[in-house]
Amino acid sequence: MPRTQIYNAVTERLEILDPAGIVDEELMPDLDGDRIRGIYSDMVRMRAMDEKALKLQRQGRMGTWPPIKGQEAIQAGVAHAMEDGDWLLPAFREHGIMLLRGVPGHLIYAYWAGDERGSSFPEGVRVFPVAVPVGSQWQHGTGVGLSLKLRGEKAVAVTLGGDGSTSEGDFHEAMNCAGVFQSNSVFVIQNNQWAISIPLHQQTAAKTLAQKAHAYGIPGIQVDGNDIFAVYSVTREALDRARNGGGPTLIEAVTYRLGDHTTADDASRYREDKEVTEWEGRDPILRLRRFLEARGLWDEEQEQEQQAAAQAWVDEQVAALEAMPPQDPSDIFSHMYADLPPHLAEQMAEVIEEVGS
Amino acid sequence: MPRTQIYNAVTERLEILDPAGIVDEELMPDLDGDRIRGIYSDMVRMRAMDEKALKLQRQGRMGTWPPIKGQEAIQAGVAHAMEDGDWLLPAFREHGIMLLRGVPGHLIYAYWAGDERGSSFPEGVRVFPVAVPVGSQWQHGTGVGLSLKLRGEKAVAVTLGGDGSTSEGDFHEAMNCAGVFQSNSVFVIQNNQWAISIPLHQQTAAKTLAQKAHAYGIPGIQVDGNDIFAVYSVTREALDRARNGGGPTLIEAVTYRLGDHTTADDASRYREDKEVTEWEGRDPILRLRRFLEARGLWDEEQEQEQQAAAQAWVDEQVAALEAMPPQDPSDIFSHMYADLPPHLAEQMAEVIEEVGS
Amino acid sequence: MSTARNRVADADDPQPTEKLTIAQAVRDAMADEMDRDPSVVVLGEDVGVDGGVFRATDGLIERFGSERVIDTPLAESAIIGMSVGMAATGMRPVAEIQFMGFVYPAVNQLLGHASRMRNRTRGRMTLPMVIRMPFGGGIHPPEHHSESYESMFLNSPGIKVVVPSNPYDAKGLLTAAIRDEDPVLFMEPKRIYRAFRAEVPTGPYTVPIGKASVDHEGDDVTLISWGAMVRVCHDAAELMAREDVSVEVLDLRTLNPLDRETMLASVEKTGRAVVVHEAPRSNGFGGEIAALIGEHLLLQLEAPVLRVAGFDVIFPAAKNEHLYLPNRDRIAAAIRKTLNF
Amino acid sequence: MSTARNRVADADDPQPTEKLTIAQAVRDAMADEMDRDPSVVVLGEDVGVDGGVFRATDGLIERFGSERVIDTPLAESAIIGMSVGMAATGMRPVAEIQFMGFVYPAVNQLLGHASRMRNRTRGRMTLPMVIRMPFGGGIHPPEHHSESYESMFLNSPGIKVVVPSNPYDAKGLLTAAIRDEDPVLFMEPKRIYRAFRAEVPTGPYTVPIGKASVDHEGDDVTLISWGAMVRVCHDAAELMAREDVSVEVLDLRTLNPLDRETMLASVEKTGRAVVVHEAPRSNGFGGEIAALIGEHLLLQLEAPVLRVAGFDVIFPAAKNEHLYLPNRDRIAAAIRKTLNF
Ligand SMILES: Cc1ncc(C[n+]2csc(CCOP(=O)(O)OP(=O)(O)O)c2C)c(N)n1
Ligand SMILES: Cc1ncc(C[n+]2csc(CCOP(=O)(O)OP(=O)(O)O)c2C)c(N)n1
Ligand SMILES: [Mg+2]
Ligand SMILES: [Mg+2]
Repeated sequence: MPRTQIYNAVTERLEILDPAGIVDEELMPDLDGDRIRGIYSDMVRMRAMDEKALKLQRQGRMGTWPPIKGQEAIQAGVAHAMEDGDWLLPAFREHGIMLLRGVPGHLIYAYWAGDERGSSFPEGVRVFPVAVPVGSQWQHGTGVGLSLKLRGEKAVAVTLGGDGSTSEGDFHEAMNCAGVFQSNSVFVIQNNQWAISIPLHQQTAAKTLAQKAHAYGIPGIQVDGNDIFAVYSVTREALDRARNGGGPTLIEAVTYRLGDHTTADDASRYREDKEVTEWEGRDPILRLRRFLEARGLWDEEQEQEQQAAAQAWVDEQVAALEAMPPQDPSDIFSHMYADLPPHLAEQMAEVIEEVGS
Repeated sequence: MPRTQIYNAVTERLEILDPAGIVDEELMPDLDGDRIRGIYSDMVRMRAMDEKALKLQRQGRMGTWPPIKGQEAIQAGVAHAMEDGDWLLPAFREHGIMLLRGVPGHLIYAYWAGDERGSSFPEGVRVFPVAVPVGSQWQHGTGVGLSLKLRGEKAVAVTLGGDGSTSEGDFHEAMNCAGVFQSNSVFVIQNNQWAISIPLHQQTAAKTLAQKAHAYGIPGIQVDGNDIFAVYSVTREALDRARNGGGPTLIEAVTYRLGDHTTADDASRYREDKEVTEWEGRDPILRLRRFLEARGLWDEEQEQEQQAAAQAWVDEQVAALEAMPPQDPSDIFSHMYADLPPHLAEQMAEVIEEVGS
Repeated sequence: MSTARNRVADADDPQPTEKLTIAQAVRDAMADEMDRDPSVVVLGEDVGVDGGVFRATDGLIERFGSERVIDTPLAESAIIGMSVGMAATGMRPVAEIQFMGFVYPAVNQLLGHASRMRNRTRGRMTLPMVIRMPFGGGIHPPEHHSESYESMFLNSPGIKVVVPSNPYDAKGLLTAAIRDEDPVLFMEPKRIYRAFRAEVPTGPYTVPIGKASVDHEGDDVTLISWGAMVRVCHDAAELMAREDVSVEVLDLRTLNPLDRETMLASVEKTGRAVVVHEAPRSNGFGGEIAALIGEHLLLQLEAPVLRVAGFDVIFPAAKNEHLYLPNRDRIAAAIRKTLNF
Repeated sequence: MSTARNRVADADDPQPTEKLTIAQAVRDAMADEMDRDPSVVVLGEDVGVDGGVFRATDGLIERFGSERVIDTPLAESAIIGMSVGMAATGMRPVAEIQFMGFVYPAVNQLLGHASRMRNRTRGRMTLPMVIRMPFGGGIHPPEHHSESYESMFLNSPGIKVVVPSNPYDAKGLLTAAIRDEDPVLFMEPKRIYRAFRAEVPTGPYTVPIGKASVDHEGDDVTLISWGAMVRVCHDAAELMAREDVSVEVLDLRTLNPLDRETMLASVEKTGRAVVVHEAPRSNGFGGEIAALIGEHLLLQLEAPVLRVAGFDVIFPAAKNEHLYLPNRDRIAAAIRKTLNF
């Protein structure tokens, strides 16, 4: 009766596309050239949206903005692996994937410009609003996944969150309940290595975040988050499993936050430029471009066109943002309950008397 | 670049003493006959305390009582592994270990009889009060462990909790922070397989609770919780490590709640008698007695004496409980703050006017 | 004890009734709604096989199965957080928090999400969900089992707060809550879960959320209360009647949105008010009520609005519960004080 | 702007002063106490290397090292829960919650443990700990960054609640809070963290917890407020002075225990009161204040106690913040209303 092993499991990591743009052909997912070009342009569009937002912010035309620069492969990879009826539950640094799941760009801008209408997505868009209280959306992802399962929908709830958010109690409860209920859920950690100023090793003593899945009896896997093909592949596999009743998966996608935490932050206070430069060399967009070029699927001319198209699209979004009619002052009252209770009607009248309607 | 293994999660289980009372000699901890007899009598005393409380409750002399029957080996094993300066942080089903760590029996009774003075332990007793909000004490155990580490005390915070409590977010945050700060903490899960009516497999999809340690980068181990020697050994090892700066450990001690959840519960509503009977055959006290008898360290006469001593001790505790002077009505006010603020003084006066002091 | 005046039944015809406790009425409301609407599910700790620690979900799992009566892990934040996800995607979860004393871990999901989703999305996402929880003292349990935390949910808009005081209202209000398009916190007075039975219609009916009930008419002073305290107020009213004092007893039934109209009309008539609640006095909801009355009826008040409430201490352990909880005599003393002002 | 009347310095001698912002005053209080007492430690998210997202812990880690200025994982419940464990075993933790909008996950540890440990153990275990958190609106951030949740901590006894409105009080009150033997929730008005500087003594001193400050004397009406709203009240007082209305401005500074004496004395003198706070109106602490005034001064009141507060809605996103927050003109309008009653 010595010590016996009662649990023996491994955590794996998948990589397909290396920083030089070379892929492991055997592992390549089934995506044709057009599709890959489409993914590439989505990533370029994300980058353009992000850069423009930073500019707008400096000009005072945008509120606090959390940049996604460097995380485009995760957001494009997960979005492209999802299917129509799937739900997306973002944290707050998910502009790219929200866009690809149907949220109009100008609404994303509107949200960060301080306008709640930014979360009023068009009918049929299966996306939750931004979740500012870190980590709380994991629970909703379990609930939506359970809802889909109970209602017999062949759809999956895909929840994203940061490495920092894995320290919150809500992360734990959500993963554990997803395991117990075998909900139709896929959880993707965008491990960008920092939570504001806290580096990963001060966030957890666990060697990887993927291994946290062992605590919940659910599959967990790590993936190179700057590798669009690897992200797509593991997400696809996890989605297929969840869609077919196989239960939830935890995916850790390792990437890097190339920008400041938000426009209100100055990352040079707490991290070395060297680290940033190193990761710039692993830029997910550049990497995919190298792949496309090596395959003869992309050239400088296409790149110019694509960049111009992205700029044009961004400009349209800004125009749409700035063309939004001002909110009615009564708006701060009118969405509190299905019906306006008397005390709110009174308060609304006070405001309208003060500022006009 | 195929899938690479980046983490290998192995979890072990330790058993030393089998239900027939036979030990694995190689693994036997270094405890002499006297010490083992002492442990045995502690366990007998715990059982007597528990049974008496149930009787008192039926007679209306005790409030709601959560019985510890079946969990005596964990509580004795952990207590005996601890050293003088160590702190104990109980959940609410830890009367046995609280007793061994210096809490007078009549105060334990007083607490469950609905008297806060039950948590007013004597000076120098390093035991936290009962924690009723499930799972919250894990966080305190990390805090105390950190405090001991920062202050350079060669002491450890030992926190106990139930299997159900591992589902709370606080469990997660506590383990994760203990890992990050390498606090002087040992965490012991009394996995008695039930959380009121919820069996373990509805609590988590993880095969074991010990494997949850992989999520935090800390050592985790499972132990037969009805095996006093195994519990003692793993706890001792974990305490030594923590005491010497080696950081925290998570121990899952597998046992069974032989009684109802509390005196307010009727377990027959949700579980089979068969399961209970099966586990009665693995009674930790009986098992140790068989061991002692086989070694010639114990006989029927000693047993009789021990039982009588335990009864006498219990009767003393009841007498002490019932001899406690009534609380002063002002007591509900006087421990709110170091100084009584004016509004409380006013309210206190109201009560004293009403009921006398 | 209560008039049916403010109670609106679905059907016009007189329905057959049966004598039920509050716990049974609560269970029946869930059962009827689960019958009517397949999107209604019940979830919480021990709500399934055990039937709830107060038996308020007794028999539901046998009738509706474990996919609709869901025993959850021990995780209050998950119970509410999952309910948010479910309610946003077409279900109507009725979540149970085992005791109000254990709602704290769920506050982030309740006040950070459940109460905000409609506003946050400009009405795109609505959360038809109910959060049931037994509250209040009087059963002599260990700590954290007697709390009345309503105050913390009443400075944080977006969540309705409903508290029945009798079986009829319990069933009708819970039915209304389950049908409501917004989150409703439903507080159940555990002390009187089984204290008495009253006639309750057998089929579904609703009691409207947001309407107080004038339980007993009177002219000299208005007692304002909710939950288990309503019965204590009736006792006090009876006692005062022997002193020829005519007490109006108001059962608020809904704390948000508050039925100010009924409340202010009553106090305007009587000129005196005493608020009674179990939560600590300071910053309890009694403060809001007194403030509103003072704001609207300063010149009509014959005496200050008094509060009979818990003291500003941690709810005492069983042996001292009686010192803490408002009782008939304290209420009577407050009434006399307003009369002799 | 404020008189020094209610402020007690440790030393009798006049101390040298320097001009500091509130953020700097807060940091200095921590630095001084860490210097004095090795058991004081600071912990929270980004309080170390980053110096805090508002720079309120700037330079502390360089000076005291990472064992005493502890960057924690992203886990509010752990920040408070660990502090409870530390405070119970000889340390004096000063915990930071990054924004009051993120305190919800910590409520269980704050109100289930921190506020109860002394009472639960009959004084055996005491928790000298401070929980600092920036609160309030006015900086145009995303949601959950502007909240004022004081009300939820004021119906739950056992935790003191302190709110400075200027650099002098910020340092003196925080010093007192760190030295206090009980848990103190310390709310920092983020909108004025750096809005202005004022003379602050360079060494340690305390401003007593539980004492309000009559910032500005007046005869016609009392404005009662705390935090960033105090400055807005001063603006309103100035405006009203031009209309020959003499306004007394009361800065409560401590919400629990409340300095009723000072407050009631002021309203007794003026006969009119307006309470101003950022939290939603319904069941905000303004209700408690109005209730207390009504209870004690019914016959002395010349007009109802009015409240100028946030509306009963979710704190609006940046673009609509101005619609929500009390401002000078709303306060002035309320004052006029009480004068014309
Ligand atoms: C509950 C809560 N605590 C604190 C914050 C403040 N905050 C916003 S983002 C952030 C760091 C998040 O880190 P991570 O989860 O890794 O996401 P990332 O920013 O890297 O995308 C913090 C502390 C918050 N929004 N919510
Ligand atoms: C936060 C919280 N939720 C719910 C409860 C009610 N409750 C008391 S004990 C218990 C089950 C605890 O199970 P476990 O942790 O396994 O401990 P055991 O009772 O088996 O010793 C529950 C649900 C509580 N006390 N605290
Ligand atoms: Mg991150
Ligand atoms: Mg258990």
